[in-house]
Amino acid sequence: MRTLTAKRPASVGAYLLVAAGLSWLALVILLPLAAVFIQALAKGSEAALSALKEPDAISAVKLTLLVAAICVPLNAVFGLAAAWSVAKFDFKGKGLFLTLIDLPFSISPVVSGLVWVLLFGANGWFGSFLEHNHIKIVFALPGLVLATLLVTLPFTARELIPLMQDQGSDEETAAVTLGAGGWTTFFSVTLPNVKWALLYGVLLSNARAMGEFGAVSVVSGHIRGLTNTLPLHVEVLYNEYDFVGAFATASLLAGLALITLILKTGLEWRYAGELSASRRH
Amino acid sequence: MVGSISRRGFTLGASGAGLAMLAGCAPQGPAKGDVQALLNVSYDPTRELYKAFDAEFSKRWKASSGKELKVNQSHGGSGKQARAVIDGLAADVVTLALAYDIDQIASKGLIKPDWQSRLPNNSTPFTSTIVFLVRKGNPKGIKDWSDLVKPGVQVITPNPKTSGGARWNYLAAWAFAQKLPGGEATARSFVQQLYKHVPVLDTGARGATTTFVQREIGDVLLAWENEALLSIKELGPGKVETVIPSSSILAEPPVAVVDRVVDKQGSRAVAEAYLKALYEDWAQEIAAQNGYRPTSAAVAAKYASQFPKLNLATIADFGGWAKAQKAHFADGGVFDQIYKGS
Amino acid sequence: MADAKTRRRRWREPSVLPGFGPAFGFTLFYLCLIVLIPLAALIARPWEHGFGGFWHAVSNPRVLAALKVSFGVSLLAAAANVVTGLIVTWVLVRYDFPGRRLADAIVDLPFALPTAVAGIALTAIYAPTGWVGGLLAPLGIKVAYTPVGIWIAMVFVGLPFVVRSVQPVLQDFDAEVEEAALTLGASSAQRWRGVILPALLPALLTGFTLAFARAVGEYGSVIFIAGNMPFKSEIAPLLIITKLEQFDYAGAAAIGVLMLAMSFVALLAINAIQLFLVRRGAPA
Amino acid sequence: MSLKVENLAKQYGRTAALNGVSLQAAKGEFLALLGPSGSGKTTLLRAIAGLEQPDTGTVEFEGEDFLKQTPRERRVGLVFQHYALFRHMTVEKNVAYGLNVRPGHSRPPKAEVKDRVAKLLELVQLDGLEKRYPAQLSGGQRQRVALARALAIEPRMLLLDEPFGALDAKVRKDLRRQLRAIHERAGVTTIFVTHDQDEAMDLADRVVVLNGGRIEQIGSPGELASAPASAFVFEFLGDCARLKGRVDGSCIRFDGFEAPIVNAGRATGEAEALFRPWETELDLEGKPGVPVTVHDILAKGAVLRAECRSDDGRLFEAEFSRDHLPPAARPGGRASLRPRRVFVF
Repeated sequence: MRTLTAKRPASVGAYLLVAAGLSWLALVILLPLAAVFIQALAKGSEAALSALKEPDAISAVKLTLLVAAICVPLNAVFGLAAAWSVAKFDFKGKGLFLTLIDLPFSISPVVSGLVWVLLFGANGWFGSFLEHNHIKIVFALPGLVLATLLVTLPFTARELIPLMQDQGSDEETAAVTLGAGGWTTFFSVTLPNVKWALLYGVLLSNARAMGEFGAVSVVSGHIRGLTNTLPLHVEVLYNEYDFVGAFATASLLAGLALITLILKTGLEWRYAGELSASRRH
Repeated sequence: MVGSISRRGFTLGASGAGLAMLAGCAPQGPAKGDVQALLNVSYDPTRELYKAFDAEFSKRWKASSGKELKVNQSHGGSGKQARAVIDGLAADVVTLALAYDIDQIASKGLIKPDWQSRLPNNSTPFTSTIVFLVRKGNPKGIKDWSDLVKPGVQVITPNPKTSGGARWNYLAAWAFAQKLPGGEATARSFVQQLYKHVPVLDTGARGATTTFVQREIGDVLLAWENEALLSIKELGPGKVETVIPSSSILAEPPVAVVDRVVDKQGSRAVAEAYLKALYEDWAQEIAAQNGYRPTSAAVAAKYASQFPKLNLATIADFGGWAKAQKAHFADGGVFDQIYKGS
Repeated sequence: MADAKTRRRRWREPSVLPGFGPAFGFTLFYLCLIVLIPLAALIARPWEHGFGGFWHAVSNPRVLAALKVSFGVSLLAAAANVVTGLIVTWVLVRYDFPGRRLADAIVDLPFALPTAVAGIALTAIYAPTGWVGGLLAPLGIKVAYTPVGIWIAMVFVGLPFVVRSVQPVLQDFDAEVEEAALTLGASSAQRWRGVILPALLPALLTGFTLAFARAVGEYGSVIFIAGNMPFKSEIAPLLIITKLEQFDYAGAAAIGVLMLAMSFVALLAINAIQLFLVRRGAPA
Repeated sequence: MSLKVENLAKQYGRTAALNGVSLQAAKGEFLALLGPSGSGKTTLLRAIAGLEQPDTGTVEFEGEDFLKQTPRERRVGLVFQHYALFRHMTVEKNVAYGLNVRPGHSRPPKAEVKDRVAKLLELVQLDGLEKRYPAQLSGGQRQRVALARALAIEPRMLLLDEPFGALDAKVRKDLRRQLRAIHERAGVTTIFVTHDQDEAMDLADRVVVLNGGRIEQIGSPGELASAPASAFVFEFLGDCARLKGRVDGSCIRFDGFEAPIVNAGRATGEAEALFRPWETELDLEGKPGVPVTVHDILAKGAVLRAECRSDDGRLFEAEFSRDHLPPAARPGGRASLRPRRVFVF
C-alpha cells in the first residue's frame, strides 16, 4: 500500500490551513508553555535557579524520580503483558478487557487518589490491619506510587496494543515452528518489533508519572521535604506567593515534558519509517 | 542476539522490587538516631509563621533537652488536612483554621474530647479577624460591610465549603448584619446579597488572594488580617491596602495534640511542649510579626498599633462550631440556599 | 485463512503461541490490584444510606448543575477538539513546513505537563490581566472564571487524544483510494465527505470519546480557571472535593461512582465499535 | 509411509473445517492440497504443522504421534503465505534463526551456521543478499528467504501454505521450477497448499482435492485428469459444460445425438453429462447437436475458443487448435454443438 507523503503547501488555501492549524496549536498549547517559562524568568535566571536549589525542592525532585522509577517499569511490564494477551490471542470479553485498561484515562484524578484512601486510609477497608502492623501506605511513598500507577497505567499498554494487533502473530508463529521457545520468541521477535513503541509509551508514562497532581495530592499528606512531589511543591510555592519559585519548578517539569516529547517524536519518526517500510510488502 | 537470552529474571526482579517498595515503610515514622521528628499538620496561611516558630523552637528544645528536633510541616486547606489526619496522616499536632475541624478528628477518637480545655484561650494561642483588602486608594470607597453590597462592587472570598477561612468571612458578615434591624432575616438577606457580588469562588484562601491581587479580579477581598498584611508585604506594596470594618469576628485557629498518634510514637512530651511554647512571649512575638493577634497581654500591648481595635463577635455567638456548621455550611444549609435557584 | 475468522465456540481460541496464561493472568492480577479493587472500594462506599442516600447525593440540584457543566462543557470541548484536532492532524501529516516535528512534539504536551501547572498558566494567560485575557477584556469577552475558561482548559487536555487517534490512520491512508476519487472527478469537498471523512470516522470517534472522558474527570487544570460558581462554573470533580471537605465520603463517592459509570459506558461503547471495525478490517 | 493422517476433524463454531480427513504420504513425496477457499486445506496443513489442534483424529509421522508434540518438537519447516519474515533481522539472520534458537548443546557452532546459511542462500539463489532486510527485497525474494529459513532447520517435512499466492504470474512460474528443483535435491517430504489447479498438477506427485472439509479425491495429476472421482473434481480441474441426457449403457443420449461416457457404469436413466471445451465439436452442416449461436471466437494461446450460446441462453465453449476450426465458423453464425466424450457422475 502506498501512502501520500507530506508536501509543501502549494495553494493559498493550503497555506491558510497550515496557518490555522499552527495558530491553534500555538494558542492552546504553546502559549501556556511559554507562560510557564516566562514567569519563571520574571526575576532573572538566578532567582529561578535558587528556587530549584532549595532543600525542599531537591527532596521533591528525588521523591518524584523515585516514584517514577517504580511506576514506569511496572507499567511497562503490565503494558507488554496486556498487549501480548490482547494482540496475539483471541478470547471472549476482549472489549471489556480493553475498556478496563482504558478506564484510568477517564477516572477523575481526584477519584484516583480517593480510592486509595478508601482502601488504605485509617478508616478504609484495610485501615485497621495496616495500623496494627505499622504499615503505612497513604500519606507515604506507597500511596504516591499506587496513585501514580493507577493514573499512568494505560499509557504503555495503549501504545503497544494497536501496533501489536497490527503486526499480527505470523512472525511469532514462524519462530515457534522454527523451534524457538516462548521467551526466546518474545525477546528475539516480538520485543525488537515493538521496541520503539515501548520506549515511546515508557517516555509518555514517565512524563505523566512525574507530572501527576490531582491524585497524588489526595494521598500525599503534603509534608514538606518528605511527601511533596514536584507538582505538589509547585502548588506549595504558588500558595506562598513565590510565583517565580513556583514557575521555576514548573518549568523544570515542563522542560522535562518537552525533552521527553521531542525525544519521543524523534523516535516516532524513526520507527514510523521502519514500520511503513516493513508494511510495504 | 537470539537464543542465549533469558531475561526472565530481570523482569521478575524489577516487578518484585517495585512491589517490595510498595509494601515498604513510609519515609517518616520514629526518628532515626537522635533526631526526633514532629509533624505539625496545619492549614494554608500559617506557613511563614510556623517556619519561623519551628526554627526557634527546635533551637530551644535542643538547648533544654539536648535532643535534635526536626519539625515537619504539612499545609493545606483546613478541612482537607483534618481529613488527612482522620485517614491516617500521622500528625503529632494539628494547628487548624477552626475548632470544627479538630472536633471532627476528635469525633473519630484520635483526640480526646476535652481537647479545647487543655490549653488556654480555648486552645487558641493567637487569634485573627476578618478585614478587607482593597485596591490602592480604595477607589470604590469601601469602609464597612454595608459597602460590599453596593451596586458595582465585586467581592472576592473563597468557597466556605472548601475553605475554613472562608467560613470565618461568612460568619463575620453574618455577625455584622445580625446586629442591624431585622436580626436573623436581615443577616440572611445580607449574606445572600453579598455572595451575589462574588464573581469567583476559589477553593482556598490563598487562591482567592492570588485572584484578587495578581489577576486583579474584584474590588475587595475578605481576608484574615494576617493574610491581608502578608499579601501586602509579598505581593503588592503600593497595590492594595487594608480596610478595617466597624465590626468583625474573632477568628480562633486552635491547636491540639493528636493523642492517638503521640501515644503511639512516644512523642507526647515534645508535642505538648511544642504547643505550650506557642503561648510563650517569644512565640507570641513571632505570631504578631506574622500578622496574628497575640493573646499574651504584654506582646499585644507592644504590637497594639498594628492591630486596631474593633467590635468582635465570637463563634460562641453562633452557638459553637457544630451548630454554625450545621445551620450554615452543611449540605442544604443557609449557604446552599443562597445559591439555590440563582 | 478465512477459517480462523469464523465464529468461536470456546472462550479463547487455541493458539500455538505460548504465554497466554501468564500474560493474561498477570494483566488481570495487576488490573485487579491497581484498578478494580480500588474502584470496588469506591463503588461500595456510597450505599451506607441505601439507594435513597445515593440518590439524595446525586439528585441535589447543585450536583446536577455541576454534572451538567462538567458533561456539557466536556462535550463542547471534545467537539471543538474533533474539528481543530482534525485540522492540526491534517496539517501535520499532509504538509511539510519548517518546525513540523517540533509542532508534532508539542501536541503531546498536555499529556505530560502537570495539570496544576497548566491550570495556573492558562489562568495567567486568560485572566483580564493576562496576555490574551487583556486583549479580550476591552471587548467585553471574559474567559477566565467563566464556563469559557473551563472549555479552554478542557480543550487543552483533550487535543492530543484526537490528534494521536487520527494521525496514524491519516498517515496510513491509502493514496490510491484518494487518487481514485480524484480521477473519478470528485471535487475536494466531495472527496472529503465521501472518501476521507468516512475512513477517519472511527478514529475521530475514538479521539472524541477519550478527549471527552478525560475532560469530564479533569480537575487540576480546570479548577484555577473555572471561577467555581455554583450552578454556573462549578465542575463535578470540585463537588467531590467539597463533599470530602465536609467529611461526607459517601456523598463524594456517590458523585465519583456516577461519573465513573457514565465514562465507563462511553468507553465500552467505543471499544465495542472499535473491535467491530477491526474485525471488519477497517482502519481503526 | 512417512505421514499418516487418520479421520481428522475440526469444527469452528458451527462450521466443520475438516470433516474426517485421512491421507498418507510416502517419504520424499510431493503432495499438493488443492481446493477452493474454505475447503479446509489450510486447516489441514496447520494441523499437520501443529498450529491447530484437531478435535478428533490422529496425525502420525514416522510412527510418532504428532498430536502429542509441540510444533517445535515436530520440526517441520513451514513457509507462510505472507512469508512472516522477521522484519528486524537481515536475510542471513532470518535463515539462521532456527539454528540459533536451539538449546546450547545442540546448537551448531557459529562457523557451521554461517556455512549452512550460505549454502541455503545459494540453493534459493539469493547469495549476495545476506545483509539485506526483508523490506528491501521483492516478493519473490522474500518467499525464497522464507523457504531457506524453513529448510535451515533440516525439517523432517516441508509445509508450504499458498507459497506463491501473493506473487505475479511470471515469478510464480520461476519459483515453481525452483521449488521442484529444491525438492528433488533435498528429497524432503513436502506438502503444499494451493487453490491453483495448474500449480498443483504441475508440481505434485499426488494431489489431494479438498471440498467442504472432505477429501474428494487423491491421485496423481494423470489420474485426476483421466479419472476424476466426482463432478466437483472434474469442474475444479478445468472449464466444463453440462448437458442433460439419458444414460444408456456406455452411451448417453441427448436430443437427437449421443456421446460415449468415459467413466461408464451408471445405471440407465436421466443424468447430467459434463464435458470439456477441448472435447467439444462444432458442426455447421446441419448434423444433430445443441443448436447454438456463435458469439465470439477468441485466441487463447495455441488454441481458438468459440463462445456459443444455446437458444435458451446457456453458455458453451468449444476449443480447437488453430487449424481445426471449422472454416465457416464466425461470430453470429449458427452451429450445432456436440461433446466428443463426456463424464457422468
